[in-house]
Amino acid sequence: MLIVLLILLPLICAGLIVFNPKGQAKYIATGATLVSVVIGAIALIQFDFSQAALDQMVVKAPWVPALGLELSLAVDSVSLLLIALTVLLGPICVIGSFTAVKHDVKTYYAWLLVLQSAMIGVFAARDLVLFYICFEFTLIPMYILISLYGSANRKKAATKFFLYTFTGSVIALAGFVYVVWFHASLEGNSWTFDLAALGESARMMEPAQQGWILLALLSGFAVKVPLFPVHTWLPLAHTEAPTAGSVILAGVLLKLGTYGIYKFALPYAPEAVVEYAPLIGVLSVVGIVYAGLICWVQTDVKKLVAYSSVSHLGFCVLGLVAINSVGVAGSVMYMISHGFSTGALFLMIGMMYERYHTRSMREVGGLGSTMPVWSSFMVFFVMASVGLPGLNGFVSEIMCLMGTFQSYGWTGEGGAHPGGTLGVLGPWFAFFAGTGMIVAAMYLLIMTGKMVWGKYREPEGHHEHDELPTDLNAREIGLLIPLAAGCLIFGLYPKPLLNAIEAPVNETVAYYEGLVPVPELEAGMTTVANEGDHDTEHGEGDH
Amino acid sequence: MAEKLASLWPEITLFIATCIVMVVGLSPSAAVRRTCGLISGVALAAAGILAIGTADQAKGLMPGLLPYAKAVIAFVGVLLTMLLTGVVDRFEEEAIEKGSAGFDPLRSTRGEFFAFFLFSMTGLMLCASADSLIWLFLALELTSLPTYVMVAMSSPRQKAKEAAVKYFFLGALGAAVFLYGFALLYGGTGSVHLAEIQTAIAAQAAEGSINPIALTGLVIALLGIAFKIAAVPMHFYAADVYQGAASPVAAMLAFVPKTAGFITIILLCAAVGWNHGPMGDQLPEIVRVTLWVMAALTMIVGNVLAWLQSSVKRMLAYSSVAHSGYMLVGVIAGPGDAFTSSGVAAVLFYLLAYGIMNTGAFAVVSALETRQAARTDTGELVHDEADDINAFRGLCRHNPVLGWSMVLCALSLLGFPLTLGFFGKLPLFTAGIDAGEIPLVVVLGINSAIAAFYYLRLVALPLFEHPGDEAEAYVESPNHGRRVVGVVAAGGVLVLTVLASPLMDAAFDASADAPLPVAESEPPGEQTASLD
Amino acid sequence: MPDLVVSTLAQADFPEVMHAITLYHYLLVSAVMFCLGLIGFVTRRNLIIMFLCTELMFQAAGIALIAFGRFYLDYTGQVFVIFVLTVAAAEAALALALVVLLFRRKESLDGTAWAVLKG
Amino acid sequence: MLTDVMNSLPMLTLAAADGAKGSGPLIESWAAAPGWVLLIPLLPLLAAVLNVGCAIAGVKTKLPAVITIVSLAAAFVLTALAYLSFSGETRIVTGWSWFDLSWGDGPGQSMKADFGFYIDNLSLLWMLFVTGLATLIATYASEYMEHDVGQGYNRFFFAFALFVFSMSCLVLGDNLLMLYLGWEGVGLCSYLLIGYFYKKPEAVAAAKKAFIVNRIGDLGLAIGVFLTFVHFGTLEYAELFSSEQLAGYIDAVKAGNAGDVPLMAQLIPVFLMIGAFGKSAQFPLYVWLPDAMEGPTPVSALIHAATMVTAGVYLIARFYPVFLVSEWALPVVAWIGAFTAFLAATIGMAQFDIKRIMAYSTVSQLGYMFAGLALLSSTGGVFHVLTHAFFKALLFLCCGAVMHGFAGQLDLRKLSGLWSQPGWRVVSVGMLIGCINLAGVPFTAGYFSKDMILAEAFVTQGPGYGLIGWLLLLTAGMTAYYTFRVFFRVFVGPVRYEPGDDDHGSSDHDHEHDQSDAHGHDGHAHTDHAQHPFHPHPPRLAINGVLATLSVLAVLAAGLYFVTPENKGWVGSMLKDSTAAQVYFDGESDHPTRAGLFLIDGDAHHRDHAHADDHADHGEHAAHGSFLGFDPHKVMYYVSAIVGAIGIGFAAWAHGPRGAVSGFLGDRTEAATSRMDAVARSFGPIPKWAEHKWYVDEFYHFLFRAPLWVLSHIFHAIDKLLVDGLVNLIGYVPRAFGRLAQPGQSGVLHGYALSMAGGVAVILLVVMMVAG
Repeated sequence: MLIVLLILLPLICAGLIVFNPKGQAKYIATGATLVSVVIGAIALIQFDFSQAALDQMVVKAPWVPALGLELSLAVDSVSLLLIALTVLLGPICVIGSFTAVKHDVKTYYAWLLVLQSAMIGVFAARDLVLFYICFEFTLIPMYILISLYGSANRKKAATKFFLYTFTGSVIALAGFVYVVWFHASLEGNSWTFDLAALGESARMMEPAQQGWILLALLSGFAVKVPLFPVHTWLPLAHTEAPTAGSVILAGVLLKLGTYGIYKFALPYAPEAVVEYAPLIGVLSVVGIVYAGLICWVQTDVKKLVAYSSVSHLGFCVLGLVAINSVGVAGSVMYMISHGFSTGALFLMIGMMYERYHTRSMREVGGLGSTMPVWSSFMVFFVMASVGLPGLNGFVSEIMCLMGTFQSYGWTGEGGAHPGGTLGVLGPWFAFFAGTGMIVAAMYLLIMTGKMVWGKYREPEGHHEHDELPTDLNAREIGLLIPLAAGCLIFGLYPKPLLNAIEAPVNETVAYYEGLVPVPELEAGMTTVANEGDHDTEHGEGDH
Repeated sequence: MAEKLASLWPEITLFIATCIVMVVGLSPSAAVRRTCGLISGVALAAAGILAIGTADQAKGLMPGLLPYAKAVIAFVGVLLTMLLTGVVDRFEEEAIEKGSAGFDPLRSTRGEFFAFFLFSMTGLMLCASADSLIWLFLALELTSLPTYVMVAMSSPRQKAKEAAVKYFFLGALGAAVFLYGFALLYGGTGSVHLAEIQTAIAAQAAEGSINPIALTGLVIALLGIAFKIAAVPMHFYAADVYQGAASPVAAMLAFVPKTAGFITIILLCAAVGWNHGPMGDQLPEIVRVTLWVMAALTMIVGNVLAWLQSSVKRMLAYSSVAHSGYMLVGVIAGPGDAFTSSGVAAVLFYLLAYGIMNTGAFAVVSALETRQAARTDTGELVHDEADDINAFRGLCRHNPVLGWSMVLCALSLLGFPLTLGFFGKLPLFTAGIDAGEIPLVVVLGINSAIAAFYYLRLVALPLFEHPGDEAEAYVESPNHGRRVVGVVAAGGVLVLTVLASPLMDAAFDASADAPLPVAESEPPGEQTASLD
Repeated sequence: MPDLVVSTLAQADFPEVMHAITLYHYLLVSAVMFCLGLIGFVTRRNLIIMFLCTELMFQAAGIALIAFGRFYLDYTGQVFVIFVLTVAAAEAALALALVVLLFRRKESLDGTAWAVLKG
Repeated sequence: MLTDVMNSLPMLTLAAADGAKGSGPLIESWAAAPGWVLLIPLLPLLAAVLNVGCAIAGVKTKLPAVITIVSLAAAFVLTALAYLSFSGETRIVTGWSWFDLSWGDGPGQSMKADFGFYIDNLSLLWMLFVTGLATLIATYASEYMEHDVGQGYNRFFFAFALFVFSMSCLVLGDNLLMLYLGWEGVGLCSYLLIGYFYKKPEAVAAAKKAFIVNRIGDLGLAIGVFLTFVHFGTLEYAELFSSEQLAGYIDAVKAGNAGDVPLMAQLIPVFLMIGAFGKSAQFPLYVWLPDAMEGPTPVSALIHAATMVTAGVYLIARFYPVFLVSEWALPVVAWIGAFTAFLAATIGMAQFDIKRIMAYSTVSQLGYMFAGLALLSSTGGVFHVLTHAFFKALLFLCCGAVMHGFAGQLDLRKLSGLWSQPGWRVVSVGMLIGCINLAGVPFTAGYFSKDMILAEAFVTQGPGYGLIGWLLLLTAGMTAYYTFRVFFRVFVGPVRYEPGDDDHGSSDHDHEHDQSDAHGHDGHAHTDHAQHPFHPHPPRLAINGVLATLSVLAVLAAGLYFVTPENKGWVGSMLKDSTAAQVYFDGESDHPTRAGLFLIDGDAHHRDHAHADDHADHGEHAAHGSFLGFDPHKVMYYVSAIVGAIGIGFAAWAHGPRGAVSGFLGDRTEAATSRMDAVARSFGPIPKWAEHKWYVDEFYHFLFRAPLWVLSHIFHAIDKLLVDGLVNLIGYVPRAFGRLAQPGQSGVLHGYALSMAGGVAVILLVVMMVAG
């Protein structure tokens, strides 16, 4: 019931906003999102984490029985955590827009709330069509937010965003329907869109079928992630979106893609994932380095962070296709932590933009002296984004990389490689992805160097904002503190999160048992060649 | 005879109303004249109710089809009636009201206009009731012939005449083609009765091969009927005619002949049966290939051409072409033992969805007109319709009702989730995949995406732009029926998603009489051939 | 197409008397008429002649119907033709009305003169 | 007494488990440490948090310094207590569980890393000087940074305290991820502190460079961590060092079957080494350290001289057993270390900025430490870490005092005769003590520690180790030269000075001047105070006190060499129970080069080269190297003293006052300067190249940064044109089709009729062909 409430409350409040005077819109929206946070907290408390892999808080209602559709909502720990992230970002986006949004405020807050409902719906849906509907429906509010409240090039950006992701997901729908049909044909023509039931059937598909399904699903989700080379909509959309839009886009919407891969591609097409993981891995790694290097030459700070999202999400996908517990858990952690750090970066850039009306690092910079509070937070979140240990980025990044490293044909001989897992990526993937850490340090520090450090620069004709002080005000600091606290807490004490997602992740990984081919022992890779006489001695030496 | 009549009460009702309207339209009293639209609407509503009421009397090849099809036709017909009000007589009535002209029964066309409309609707309903090729031919012609006239009289502008010319002559060509196909079909089976054709073809199939003349006739008939549904290769007229005709008439053209065409195609295919082919689960290969090629080309050609248009009516016309392509996928898929696997049911449901959303879109188009009336070269006054897409700029700002109606209808046409369009398209996906037509479903998916490109303009321009000079030149038409239709349609695409299930059940019942394929659920492994 | 007809004829068991002029011949005539109509429709510019060409096509179908009716020894084909003629008459009326209307507008019956709407 | 009380305090968590019994795990068992040990890292963290609070509250006093000093002192006291109460048995204390993910019950099927601390002699040794020096330097900084009170003061001490916390995590961490946490944590603090004067572009660039170069090393470390986990199935030291697998490898190496060790295990040290090279500024990743001198001097002293940069040495010492399983890991370290020592010394000789000279000297000395570790003298290496920490911190702080007093002046050409200036005596004496240590003047701490390494270089057999020894010896001479070059130029001679740019931190790094220019500058130098409003302000109590204390400590450090001589000094006694225990040659081995390594349990087979009478044995070993036919252990005392003396003498000749004997009172002559010029000229362009740091930065720029920069632009262009262009092209395809189909819509009736008829015909034909 809590989940239903979480979905309905923003919708109802969006309706209230429409029918109430303009001035009240932001307060209604604030109230709605804050209450959502409380509900989310209650849901977290009520959730039985000892059964984290099970769907809990199940709500089912008939919907379109003719099609086999159900209004089926439930959460496992991964879904619940992502919902928690969504509701947490809710009030931050709303309150963060108080001074930024000047026109059409009712439309703005109403759609922001609708967007929140849709996102929660995506994570909570346990019916494929319901998932798809929510997944697609996130496009509309985002489309409107970018189109109406973005900057100069907003319409092109919004259209590209909409069409790109819509095109991908229509093909994904075909894949979904194929899975549903396959299930129906297995189960005596009983059509259902129930996720759990579908997964079991889907895994019985032939590898070739799974390959096509994977391709279809990826065309929907990879665009959303976005994975190289289908990422080009993102920098545009991010740059043009209003601050709250960017925060939600980076914080949650991109995660719909990785969540989709985690929730559908991995369990539905395991054999195909094993087969194509190297390819996906290569794309991820190329994306990490490629987007990272592109960040380097950006002068638009928002575009830089946008490209950094492309780079970062590469780690996330890499962890997923590592298909071992560390990698997948790292990836889930990445979904959450990226929401905090990159969301915060976008928020901060928005705060700067409100004051200077430019995003160009050529025009504005050296804010350390005039905006010390802003600068301190900036450095903090940059460090979180760089993956500094002790902050959230590190936990997820190192796990993704470690999962990738582990995911290799490690053959344990004589007790060697107990920490390895079977997989198809391996050290080289980890190494090249790891260079992304260096590149990340490069571009983020260059950004910090220009924005925070150095001599103060302001755009021509700059004058003080009439509502906002030079540095952050209490409202803005209040927005950043929860995010900073999240970064710090998840960085220093990620254990509760890890424990929570352990069971569902292990369940997903369990689908892959026996699927990954055990390679022949390669001379030179695991043991120095020249076995022979020494071998026995070595064996003895081990005891 | 009486038994047969029992199922024809809706048509009879409409026919009687037609006669009444013709007479009433000539009345010197303006108040009485004005009841034409009302009478038509009431008659259509009554016909719809009667259709449901006489459901158990239904006869023919697919008796289940009758009540559903007629009810849908009646419902959309009511919407169309509201749109059509005021198309032909607005200036005439205004002049009479101002006293600048007297009522001249010889020049008044109001009665005829509604009469033609009702004739057409009658023909449409008769299509559904048809049990023989003769009946089918007559019903199709009854549907089409009045629409030719309606196009011509819908607007005093030259382009309406041009549209009428093209529509009429090409329509005659199409009619000749399908008539020739009917003749061959009769020749190949020895009967014009659909039921007997069905038996004959089943017998021929059992003997090994279906008479090639029958198959050729069927293919030619389908190609001829492609004109009615505006499918490739008979789609050329569509854009010109829709653009030339007044929007309410264009709305009607997008629904009425298309429905007639699809009902005919379904009936013909049902007569042939979906139990041929190597697996015994599809149409005879030659028919399937015909429809396949038609479907794929129709979707693609419709969408790519729609993309290029800046005229909303042309865009909607080409999109109507594309929608025919989508529905053909359902026809190819054929019936199934559940709604999800029944392509026929999907088509029938889609017809309803399409009727509502497309009428809604045209309603918004027809509700906008130029602020200043202009004179045509023949001296008649006319408020031109908003045709250029820029007329819709910022519509949500200066006319939220119309603007949002347009946005919702466009989203629904685009097949966006949570609208009726999505629920219409989803069964096409499921049925197509169930029938193993995966390449076609992929084409369908890609085309849905292409469609997004141009429908999105209909969403973006009203929603995000500020009305420029061009848009300022347009105001809402004084005929508020059109606004109502827009709102009803926009509401419908949202509200009916909640009621989708009963409607889908009804559509499934309507398709239930189509001959089921022999082996419905074959082992999945063997279906993979099409995937590999 | 002729192959198909021949094979059909081979299957059919029809009376010896028809050997002289067979169904095949009627169908051939019908097909030729249909094609002539089609060609005429495409090539002629005068609207009235174009309409007449469609009539030709209608009648081609009529011949086929009657031939088949005779072949099956029932009246259905002829009944169908009666209806076709009726409809054709209605269409003719419509066509003439339209032609008159158009002629009034443009003083021309050239079909190609009406080409404003395009794209 | 106090320790007992502390021991009875409630413990936060205890991680106690018995190590597996094997044929020779490195750690037999480990026990829980008392919970208060956690306070050692947490106190600096608390200070950091409080300093943030000060910043928020807008404190405009020296409160942050007080907080930091007190907490650091407390941490030092606790460390000392821990040392005093340490029994020799490895102890672990767990704060809280950090990483915890398991996917099975088997070994290696869980990823566990606690926020836990590992107490053994090695970590205690490190923590003792880290906390001790940090306390002293914080005290120094409280005065040094006073001009920034209320502005950057809070920030400075926040980062300072955070650094000590991070360093504690690095050193004390009980697993590889904690090490990594500390590793990057100190990197962050280093970044923040180098960039302290953030309005200076050089400082910002240097901070960035330090972080990024370190990241390269960090990637190596990360891969080392991954490899360790994959190969050994654990990240925790206790499990790793008690694993039978590792013991087995070492047994195999002992038995001469080094080839049996899996390649993956052999690769672990290689990657760890890369991490160490990054953090400890070894070739090729040393380039960040000289630039890091843009930070405030206390930072240079603490982070970039004494503590952080020794993290790499710690890493290798900690993973010494792991390094032993590879045949070529340690030789590579040795060569890199020696080469870096030499390279940095050459650059150091040619610099004019005294802080830079000290920076290159640090790089050079770190090279010694690496070489020492790699040459199987972990005691020597670690001892040098310890002595170097004191004297280099002292040197830096003295430089800092000069900089502080002369408005940021650091150019040795523009300063002279500080010894004779009032108020600079403490600084001068401190500088002298630092210099003699660094130069390796006999009986100083630096002399003993360097000597151990030098001797071992000639003793240990390995690929080209003899050459390493000579290289290190040569470097020792160069070190003596450049050290005293600074001393003679700045502290003795006539009183002359020229103030720096303006305030602290904006030192003049004018490397573009060549020597003749510099000479001209000297001529213009102000000799009369009256002509110039600038007055140098000598250090006050805090700085002088710290300098004095450090001087004393640097001198006393020599005494450690004589504590427990059987273990080669106190450091040896500390190391023998740790993972960095001394490793020896096995005399009976048939493998002449590097075979027969084995680990001893501590006191069994130790070799003590401090006692010359033991060396008789060594002469018999074929494996034992020699120095020109002498036993290196015996002669190295004399050789290194002589080499040092030559270096100092040359410095005196070239830069010293006339008549050095006359107590530093003489005047530096034109003749001396011209002598130096003549010498420099005789080397051709080499001094110039050395001054430009052998153009390594430019080379890196050319080799890495520029290509990457170009590549980034290319990628950006590709992204815009190709990737996005392709997308747009795909978007254009339907439109192109549309354009293709549009001519069909000509609007002409006949055209439509033809198309329809043709379409019907074509479809019929197609259908007939496909299906018929």
